[in-house]
Amino acid sequence: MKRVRAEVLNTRRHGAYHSITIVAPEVAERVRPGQFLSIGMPEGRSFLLRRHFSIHQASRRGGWAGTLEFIFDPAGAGTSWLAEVKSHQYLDVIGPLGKAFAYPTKLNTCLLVSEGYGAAPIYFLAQELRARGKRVDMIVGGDNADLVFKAIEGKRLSQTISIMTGDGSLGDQGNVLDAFPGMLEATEAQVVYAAAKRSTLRALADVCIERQIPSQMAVEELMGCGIGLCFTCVVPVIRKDGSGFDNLRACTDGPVFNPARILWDRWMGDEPRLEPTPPEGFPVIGAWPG
Amino acid sequence: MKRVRAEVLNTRRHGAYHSITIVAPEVAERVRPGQFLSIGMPEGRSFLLRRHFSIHQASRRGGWAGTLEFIFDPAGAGTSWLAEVKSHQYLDVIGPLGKAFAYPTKLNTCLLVSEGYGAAPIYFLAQELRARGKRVDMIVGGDNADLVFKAIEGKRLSQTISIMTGDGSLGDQGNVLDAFPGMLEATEAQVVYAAAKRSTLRALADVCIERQIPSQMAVEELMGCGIGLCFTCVVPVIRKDGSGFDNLRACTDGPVFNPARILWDRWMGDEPRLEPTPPEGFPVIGAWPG
Amino acid sequence: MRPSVAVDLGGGLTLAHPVVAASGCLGSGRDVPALVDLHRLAAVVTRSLTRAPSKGAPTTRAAETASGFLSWVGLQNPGVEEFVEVDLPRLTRFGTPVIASIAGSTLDEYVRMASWLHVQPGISGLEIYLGTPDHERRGDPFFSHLERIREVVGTVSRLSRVPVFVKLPALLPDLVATARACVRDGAHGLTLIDAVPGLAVDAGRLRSKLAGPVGGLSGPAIKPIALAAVYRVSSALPDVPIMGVGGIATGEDGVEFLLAGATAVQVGTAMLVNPSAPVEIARGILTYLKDKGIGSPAELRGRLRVRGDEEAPGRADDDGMPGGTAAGRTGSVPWGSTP
Amino acid sequence: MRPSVAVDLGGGLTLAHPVVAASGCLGSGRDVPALVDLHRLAAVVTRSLTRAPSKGAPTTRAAETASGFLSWVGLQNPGVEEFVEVDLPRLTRFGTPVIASIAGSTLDEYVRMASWLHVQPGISGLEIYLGTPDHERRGDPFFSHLERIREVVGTVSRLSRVPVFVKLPALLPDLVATARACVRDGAHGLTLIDAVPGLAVDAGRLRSKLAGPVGGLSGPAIKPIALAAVYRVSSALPDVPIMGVGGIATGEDGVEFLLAGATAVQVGTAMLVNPSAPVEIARGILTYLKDKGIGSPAELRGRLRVRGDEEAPGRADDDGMPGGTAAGRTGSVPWGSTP
Ligand SMILES: Cc1cc2nc3c(=O)[nH]c(=O)nc-3n(C[C@H](O)[C@H](O)[C@H](O)COP(=O)(O)OP(=O)(O)OC[C@H]3O[C@@H](n4cnc5c(N)ncnc54)[C@H](O)[C@@H]3O)c2cc1C
Ligand SMILES: Cc1cc2nc3c(=O)[nH]c(=O)nc-3n(C[C@H](O)[C@H](O)[C@H](O)COP(=O)(O)OP(=O)(O)OC[C@H]3O[C@@H](n4cnc5c(N)ncnc54)[C@H](O)[C@@H]3O)c2cc1C
Ligand SMILES: Cc1cc2nc3c(=O)[nH]c(=O)nc-3n(C[C@H](O)[C@H](O)[C@H](O)COP(=O)(O)O)c2cc1C
Ligand SMILES: Cc1cc2nc3c(=O)[nH]c(=O)nc-3n(C[C@H](O)[C@H](O)[C@H](O)COP(=O)(O)O)c2cc1C
Ligand code: FES
Ligand code: FES
Repeated sequence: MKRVRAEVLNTRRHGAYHSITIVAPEVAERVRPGQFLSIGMPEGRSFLLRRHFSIHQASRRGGWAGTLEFIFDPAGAGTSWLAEVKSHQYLDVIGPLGKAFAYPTKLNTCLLVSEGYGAAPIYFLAQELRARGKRVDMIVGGDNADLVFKAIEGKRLSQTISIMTGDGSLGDQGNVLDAFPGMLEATEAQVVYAAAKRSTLRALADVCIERQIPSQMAVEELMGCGIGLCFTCVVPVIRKDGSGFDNLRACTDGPVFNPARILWDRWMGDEPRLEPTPPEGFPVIGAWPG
Repeated sequence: MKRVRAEVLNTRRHGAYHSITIVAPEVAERVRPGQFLSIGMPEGRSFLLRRHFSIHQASRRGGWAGTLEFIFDPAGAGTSWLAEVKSHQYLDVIGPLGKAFAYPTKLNTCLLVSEGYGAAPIYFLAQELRARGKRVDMIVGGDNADLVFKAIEGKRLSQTISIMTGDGSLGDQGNVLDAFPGMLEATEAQVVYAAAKRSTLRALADVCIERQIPSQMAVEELMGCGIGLCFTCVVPVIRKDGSGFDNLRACTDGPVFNPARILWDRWMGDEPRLEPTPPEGFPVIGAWPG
Repeated sequence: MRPSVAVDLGGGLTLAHPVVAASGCLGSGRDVPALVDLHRLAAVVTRSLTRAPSKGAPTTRAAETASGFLSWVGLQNPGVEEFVEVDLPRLTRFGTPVIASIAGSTLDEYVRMASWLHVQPGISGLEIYLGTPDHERRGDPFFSHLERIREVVGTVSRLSRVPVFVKLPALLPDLVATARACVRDGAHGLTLIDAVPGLAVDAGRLRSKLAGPVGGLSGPAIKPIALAAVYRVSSALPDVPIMGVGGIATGEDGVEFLLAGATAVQVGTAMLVNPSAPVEIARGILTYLKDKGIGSPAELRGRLRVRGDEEAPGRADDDGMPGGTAAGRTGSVPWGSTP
Repeated sequence: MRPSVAVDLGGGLTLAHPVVAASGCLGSGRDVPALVDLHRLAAVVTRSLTRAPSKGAPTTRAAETASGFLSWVGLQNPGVEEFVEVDLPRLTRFGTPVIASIAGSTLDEYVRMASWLHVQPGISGLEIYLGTPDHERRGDPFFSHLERIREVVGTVSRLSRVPVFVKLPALLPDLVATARACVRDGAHGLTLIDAVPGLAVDAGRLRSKLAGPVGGLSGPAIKPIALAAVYRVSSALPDVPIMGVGGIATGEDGVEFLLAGATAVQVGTAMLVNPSAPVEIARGILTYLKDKGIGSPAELRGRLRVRGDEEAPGRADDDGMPGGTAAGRTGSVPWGSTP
């Protein structure tokens, strides 16, 4: 974890998404997919907290060596400010942060599921998995074609791909969940990776747990600091020995978790959909295959 | 008093000062020297309050008809933001605000004293006085040459001018007070107008009162609203009948006051220099000559 | 405004919409600038009136703080008599209900002012300001002694033919108990909250930015504090009309207060910065109601959902570890009891 | 840091400079990231420790507000024993004085924790957190009953061989009286202020943004409130060490608190946003002292000049108009008595 004043090399648009590429060799050299960056907000604003973004690309070699790319969809105050940032401006960047996706050693067929900007870390992961000789298939979703991040890149990175849009403006109409069981079967996936909104992750997790398919998912929780200081970003995670749970910090112990160990009902207590807490015998797939 | 979304026509630099010219015909048509504008700050900032600036120019005719110019020296949060404003941006403007300088009807020789950005309303006043056939002489001051606003303009507008800088980098070394008694005598001024910092105004007022020279001075006080709502901008002003004083709002009853009626000690109670309150018989020059 | 944004504050006080001008932020009443669309406000609260004219605080009276405004005007006002003579007729011309805020320095002053005001045509309500020094209690503000609050509120409420609102500060740890006592003693409703005591320092000059050591903090900075106060009191007193105030600047802010339990909202600082804020807020609330298909502001009241309502936060922590719930059981909520 | 920025908190607690990490904002102690330059902090206050481990509040635990941060962590901590075993040794490695914050739910818990902690090598002070629900008083927070504050403070202070600081919230109207009682009962110093109760509403989803109805508001928004609390207490108790906390993010902020009467300052939220904030603040204070030719932070303490000190604000209004001074006489200062 380093903190740097990083120059913006480049800003681009991809559909609804803005992409920013920064020069941060100290950070780039150690980055792995699933890790994220923390960006400081400017002074004099009414919004104080740093904003957090998954790393989409890290170039360690070649002309772009030492650069990092992240993407976002300008929604609130912080991302709207970021959308105005221009090349050659400097950003206050901390990274790399968090635990990355783990690569399987023995298992070989990987199904990667992403929704919206979740594609950012997932495409990075796809590259790394392929570099390790794994088979990668993908489901990529978004509310509409504009919100499907770089579909062509997705196609390039995967053996087979299923693109889902809420309005059917690209690929099939529906969400990534609709495509999930079919793709699981079609690809005979041995491992599932996902980055999507919480309710989607949970539904994916249910399927994975039922079918006993090991999976890793990158979660989001509001982060007061992103570096482990404030304990606001916690996720309730069942202990490996099953003796209870701990509220683990998504910023340091996550954002990638084994979804079988997340106490989803407890964590999602603040979501509109409220269900009874799980029975004691909640299935825990302990050891990660790899 | 109108509120308009005014387009920025032009931004310029004059030494340390930034100048912004806006298109606001509804406001420009009624403006008189001494009046000011209120500029809204952008959203999402930690500074909320509108900022206030004297009107430097109002063009009612010709190619620039309907435009207004104000100047400032970027110091705090709001003026630093304003310094970044570009042509074609829009500003939230309320104006014209406050009471203007009154023009003398019978008296003819006017000495105008300004310090720093105080020159903005004073040059505007000089134009209007000359248009009414008055003789205008000036003392213009600043800490250094950069902080003397458009010295050439000052020279053009006045019969004689004394330029004073703290470091002697332009005109004579010293402040406007040093030049004041001499210029009063040299010009045989019948009326004094001034816009300067509070302590300077007070010292000028002392001389004017002692010599019984009628004067008008534009004061500054922190303004919560600028439009008469909050009563934070008050100045203690002796009643015309001498029966006591009232805390008058600088934004609606000022910013131009007859300094002989200001209870300076009371008003400046928050200044480092603290003096006993004035005796009961504090001289009040009641009627304004004009 | 569509009739559906009307709110009923009870006691005969029906407002065209829920957005009221807060006390102290509308000039003197006699010269409200046209930029503030007086006839489109739901109601106005006057600056707090004292029995005799008051010149208020020395200057400097204000400072800007992070997302806040710190001010000490010291209740400059023309006094209740001149107000009735000069300001009130001009205010009532607009047909907007006027709520008179009264600030006494003795019980007797409150009584005299209330008696004088409540019968004036055009006065639709009274708001009791309790921040003035109580000359019968060594200058402590009235709100610092519950029995004094009760004397003032009880006496004024008994005599008034218009509804009486009591304005309370957030910094009472027994806020709910105080609110309950006010209502028991006859107050019709509550206004929550007054500006919060604050100090701004000019480090360069080694002095307080204001002429005194303290001012009242207002604006967006205090919105969460005001919301918490409204929520606490309205949860305990769901039938009592509450005007929420503190940092409201947008329609969404207004909705937040209604959800937290306010019947109507007041706008102060935002109006200083944007004189048409109240009208914009009212419009924003209307848009929200339309979008959500909710029939009236009253239906928003107290509809705030809180995770703790469904699942006691305490239980979330209770996994059998001894003492692990010390903080969790009632959630380490940093406020006083709500008897 | 030059030796001249050192401050003496008394009780043997001398700090290299006046900037301390506030409670709850430094992770768990066992894994403070290197970005926070631990060995360059003057001291650290631990997260508030409970007797047994606590899992804290459910999520969502935080929300952003205007210039503020609203959070409800619910005192997640490993419990005092695991803290001593695991966290403390790693914290003390840096040579930085450690002040342990304790949060009991009974008097007995405070006593046990204090007894256990005050003798641990590396513990230089205790800070009593009073926001936990008092299980012997129906779950009211300890600070809501003066006699409970006194019991806890008195007992802990008597047994502790390290200086004891009491952390008080700003929302006590009798803040000065409470502070005085704490000191009379043996507290060495005070920490002012705790986060201020606040609520954030998600209007779109009609719910509280946090998992509970209330969180603690921190950050620049509350700075004026914290400054006022420090000023009031230090004016009444000029000899008592005070650690000021609330919204401090820059060296200038730090100077403001010292001028208002703090002996040292604590930094919470600013550190979350800028992990080197404490070091930058210390450096800023040093620069200020150099620029002003002031010898030490202690010389700033209480040097705040206020117009009211020189000329009573009341008199400024007294021009013979009857009652005109009602508000002016004690300046309508919106706070409680300072007995
Ligand atoms: C590990 C991690 C990786 C992320 N990666 C990406 C990414 O690659 N691209 C992207 O667009 N977004 C990503 N997000 C979400 C991103 O942090 C939010 O979109 C962003 O903070 C919103 O800021 P705002 O100013 O637009 O919203 P505001 O509404 O102004 O935010 C207010 C507060 O809420 C927080 N917040 C708002 N939305 C979210 C969210 N979805 N998750 C967490 N906190 C939130 C903000 O950080 C801020 O503290 C990621 C979040 C996390 C935790
Ligand atoms: C009637 C009037 C006319 C003015 N004309 C001019 C002008 O022509 N050119 C110019 O540069 N300045 C002028 N000023 C001063 C100008 O308003 C301040 O320079 C400006 O508000 C400072 O804003 P800031 O964001 O830079 O400072 P900050 O320090 O961020 O301001 C903080 C707060 O203090 C107020 N404030 C700061 N300095 C002053 C000041 N000197 N007077 C009043 N309020 C202040 C601000 O308005 C704001 O509310 C005028 C002020 C008044 C009242
Ligand atoms: C300049 C100013 C003057 C005020 N004067 C009064 C007053 O006379 N009486 C009163 O009850 N409240 C007064 N207040 C407090 C407001 O009515 C309101 O409670 C507070 O400002 C919080 O709301 P806001 O954030 O919308 O401003 C005043 C506030 C300001 C900013
Ligand atoms: C995330 C977070 C956790 C906190 N936890 C504690 C705590 O455990 N004990 C405590 O006394 N104060 C706690 N506080 C309050 C701070 O110590 C401090 O009093 C408050 O945040 C104001 O300071 P600031 O504005 O610098 O953050 C916490 C604050 C934050 C933001
Ligand atoms: S965001 Fe602060 S601990 Fe994770
Ligand atoms: S600035 Fe608000 S009344 Fe003058």
